[in-house]
Amino acid sequence: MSGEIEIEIQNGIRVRAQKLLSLGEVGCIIGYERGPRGQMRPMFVYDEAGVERLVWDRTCHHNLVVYVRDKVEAQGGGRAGGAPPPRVAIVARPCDVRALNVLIHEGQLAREQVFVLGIACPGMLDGDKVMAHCRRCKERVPVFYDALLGEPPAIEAEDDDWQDVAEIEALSAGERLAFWAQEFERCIRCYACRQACPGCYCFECLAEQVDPGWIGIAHRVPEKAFFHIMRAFHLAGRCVECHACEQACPMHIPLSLLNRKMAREVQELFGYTAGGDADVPPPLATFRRDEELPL
Amino acid sequence: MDTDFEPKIVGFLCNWCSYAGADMAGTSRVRYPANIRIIRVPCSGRVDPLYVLKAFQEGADGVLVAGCHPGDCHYGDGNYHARRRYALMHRFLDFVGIDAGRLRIDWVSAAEGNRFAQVVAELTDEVRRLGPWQGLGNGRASTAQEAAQREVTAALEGRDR
Amino acid sequence: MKISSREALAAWLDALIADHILIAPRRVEDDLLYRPVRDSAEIVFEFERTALSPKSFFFPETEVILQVEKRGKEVEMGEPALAGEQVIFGLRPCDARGLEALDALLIDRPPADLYYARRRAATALIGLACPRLWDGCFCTSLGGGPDDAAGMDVMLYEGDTGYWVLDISERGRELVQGLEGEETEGEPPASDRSGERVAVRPPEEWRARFDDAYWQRLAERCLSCHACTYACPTCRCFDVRDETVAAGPGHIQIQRLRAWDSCLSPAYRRIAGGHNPRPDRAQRLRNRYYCKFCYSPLDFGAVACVGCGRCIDVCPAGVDIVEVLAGLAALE
Amino acid sequence: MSAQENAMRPLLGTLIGVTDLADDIKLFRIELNGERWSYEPGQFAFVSAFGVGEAAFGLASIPGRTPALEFAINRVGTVTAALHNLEPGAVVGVRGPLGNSFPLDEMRGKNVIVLGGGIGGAPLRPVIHTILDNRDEYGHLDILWAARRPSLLVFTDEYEAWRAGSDTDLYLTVDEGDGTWTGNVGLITELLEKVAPSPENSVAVICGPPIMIKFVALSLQKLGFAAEQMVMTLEAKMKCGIGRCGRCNLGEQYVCLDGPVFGYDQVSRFLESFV
Repeated sequence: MSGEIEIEIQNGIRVRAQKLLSLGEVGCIIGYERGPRGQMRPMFVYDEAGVERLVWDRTCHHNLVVYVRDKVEAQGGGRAGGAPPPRVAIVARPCDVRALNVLIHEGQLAREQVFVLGIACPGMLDGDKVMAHCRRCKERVPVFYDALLGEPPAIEAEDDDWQDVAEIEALSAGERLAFWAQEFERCIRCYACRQACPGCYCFECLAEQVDPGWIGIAHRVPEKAFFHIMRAFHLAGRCVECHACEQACPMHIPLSLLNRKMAREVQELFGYTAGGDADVPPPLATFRRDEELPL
Repeated sequence: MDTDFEPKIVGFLCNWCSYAGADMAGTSRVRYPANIRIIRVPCSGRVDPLYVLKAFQEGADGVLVAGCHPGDCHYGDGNYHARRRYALMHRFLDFVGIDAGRLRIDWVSAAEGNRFAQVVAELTDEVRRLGPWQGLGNGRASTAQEAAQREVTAALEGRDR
Repeated sequence: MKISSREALAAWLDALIADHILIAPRRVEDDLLYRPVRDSAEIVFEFERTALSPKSFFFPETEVILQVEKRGKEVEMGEPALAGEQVIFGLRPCDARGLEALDALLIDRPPADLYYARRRAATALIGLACPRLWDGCFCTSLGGGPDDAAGMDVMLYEGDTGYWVLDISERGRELVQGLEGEETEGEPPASDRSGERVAVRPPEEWRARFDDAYWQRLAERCLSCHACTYACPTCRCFDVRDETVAAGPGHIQIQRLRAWDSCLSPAYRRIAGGHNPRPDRAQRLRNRYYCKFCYSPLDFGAVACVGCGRCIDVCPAGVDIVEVLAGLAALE
Repeated sequence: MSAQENAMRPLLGTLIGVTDLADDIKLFRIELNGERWSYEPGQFAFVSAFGVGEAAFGLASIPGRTPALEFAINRVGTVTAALHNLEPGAVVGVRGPLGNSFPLDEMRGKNVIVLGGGIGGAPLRPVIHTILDNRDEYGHLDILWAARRPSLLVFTDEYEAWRAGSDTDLYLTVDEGDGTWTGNVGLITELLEKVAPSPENSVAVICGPPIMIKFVALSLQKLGFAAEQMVMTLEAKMKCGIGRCGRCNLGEQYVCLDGPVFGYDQVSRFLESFV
């Protein structure tokens, strides 16, 4: 059954892409292709001849939103006077679209610059299992799209018992410190997590800032821990839980656990979920005078 | 517990209220633990969580962030932002192993010299109880190889005995 | 030559641990990595390739290159001592060739890099032949091979009846004296050399293609992370900075650190003041390939890629070096 | 261990003098404690501010004239800021001399046009002085000296001595004048085209920001200078100075090993622009 859905979505992408390119509605389609070793990878189509290479299945893990700003920029950015803003099309799952919302809210992108080929998402696969965060996902259809590919699947979302977060919370502070030290020890400071994250778009990351030098150049556990903690904090209320960081990590560090903890606290303290609406400011960009917050 | 342990506390105090509160404590001869190292900042809203983390990175055993009471911010709403930020940061730092007791967010006005002394005393006591902070990375100021090597050496020494 | 059983090999390795730092493929959570081991039972004998190259045992991701202590105007400087003799077990032929590429740059061209050179001198290499090329391997395209013993002190080939032990260097001969085995005639089993092959173009052709739009296209999906450069057995770019370890009145203790850096990083070439001669992702990715396939042959006479395939494994965006080389070769 | 055994180990030196050269630019005079080394105009060295790091600077002193090594340092980054905060008497590290030097021997008998932009003038100072000290051995000397603003002109206290050299002309220009500036205003390329030195038996020596080098070279070509008549010293981010850290490569060449002095014929062969 899964295969049929995938083919339907893939065909939908191709049909739409073909039309968009032939009508000149977008300058570029950001989608997926099958790499030389069979793995799915990001791909950029500029002409109708390339449309046939567009594919989709439930292992297309990359959050392509990370490429959007560059491609819009390459089409001439928003700068061309009077001309309609350049547009790119992007294949996007519900979580990816929420990342677009984050960028739109932050003024990095205008809604009309993207044509969203939204996926009615059946959940992503790791091997032959649906990934845990996808099983919990309640959002099968993106919050906005220009075309919807596939039928909204009737999938009952699993209840989120936050078991993974609770397991860590059940440890003592010392044990938690040791747990993360062990995980971050494997980190090679390659920044793949940051680079794969649509929310990490700073011109200069504090990890590379020299003056002031917040982190230092060493690849040691304290520096690596500092980086990951700060990154999670910078994503507070902004992380859409697409898991692109964890997918990108060559050392298989459970990075999304950090983001999930943050997401839960954001939900609990501020009743907010990231990327739901581009007009609603994220919790750390706003406040309520009368709120009672545990400090 | 290490009875000689004197915690190092870094205090980020807002210029308008809490720093003045500390001043008030001083001029009114209210005693408070000398463990705190004060950094004056314009506003509690200026205290980037980066500063707090950096303080822990550089060896602080505890951190205090203090500003004007909600409603009294010199700049209008800086402390409201700080309140949100640290409500979240507090829980998150605890999750990565920085015991919640090591970080305190509080409001101290310019008139509250006694309260300032009390906040510092409570935090110092709590941190003293928690013991020295091991540092991010659980004291593993090493590369993966160095750490693995140390483990191996320790294990081998154990085996010889 | 002798043939040793797995048990004999394990006993020998356990004995080596007494006076060496033994480094071998070990499982660390989900990854297979070269790591120090305390017991041969931790060693993984059957594997394809480790996630990262063993270069960090010669050129660590971070090392103290100078310790400086300043008291008033008195300054004392020194280099930290070396940890001890190392043995790496289970080195693949490609990784030994990777060390040769690093040797060319860090030892053979004077002045030799003290830190690398002394670790290299203090390390014995025990190779383990690959029975065949794994997915993503292309060593045979670069003059290597799955059973190539070049650069090893000892080379092991797994056969039906045990491991064939070939001692290559004097150091290797001494090492294997303690290894029990049965003397035998004949040749160790040859590995299957079939598999991926790709044409590697000579430097002149690379030069001619420098401005080709190919590089722009290729770099589109590159995320500009450092994964390929850190997994690579021959990448060696580094950064240097001082860190203060302790300070008091009139007294300061400093470490000068050297740490891995990557030419793919936007900050890599950016100078104080902001100017960046290599601001585009495509320029940086291109530099990585040119460094290996064009500049290294021109400077050292050999390509600085050994075909280990790790960069393919770790790339989060699916950039594939074999495809890159094939694509270049196919350009008109 | 000695600096001979470890190329990453600096020698210790003492800061014996710091003088202001221009806005945020100071001249540092450093004497090595004990060991001495000789160097040629154009070479560079790393100076360490212990606790922050080291950075590479062209040697601005005139070999043989003073035992001190001189560096003109602009406060732009962490190392330069730390150096700017030092007082005379401070201990610093010096690692060098590194790189190649200006072909002063080959330049003998020729007219020399020295083109310096901003702090880029620093490594050219020993070239000017070597020519002035051996005036008979070289032809006409034109010095074209530029800065963005008058307050950024370096070595102003030496201009008189330069002008006094026989068969020597000094031309100054600034991109932007100020209330007191009565001299030439305009880019160094405009000045160059005005002065219009003849390429006949001449060699041009250039140092400045990359963008200036690029356009000066174009102007010189317009005046008829061939590639081999242009010599330039380039700057790049460096961490080792010995061809290891990888940062300063321009194609297969390294600014630190194959330079910093390059002929324009070499530069134009680079696979990558240095701008």
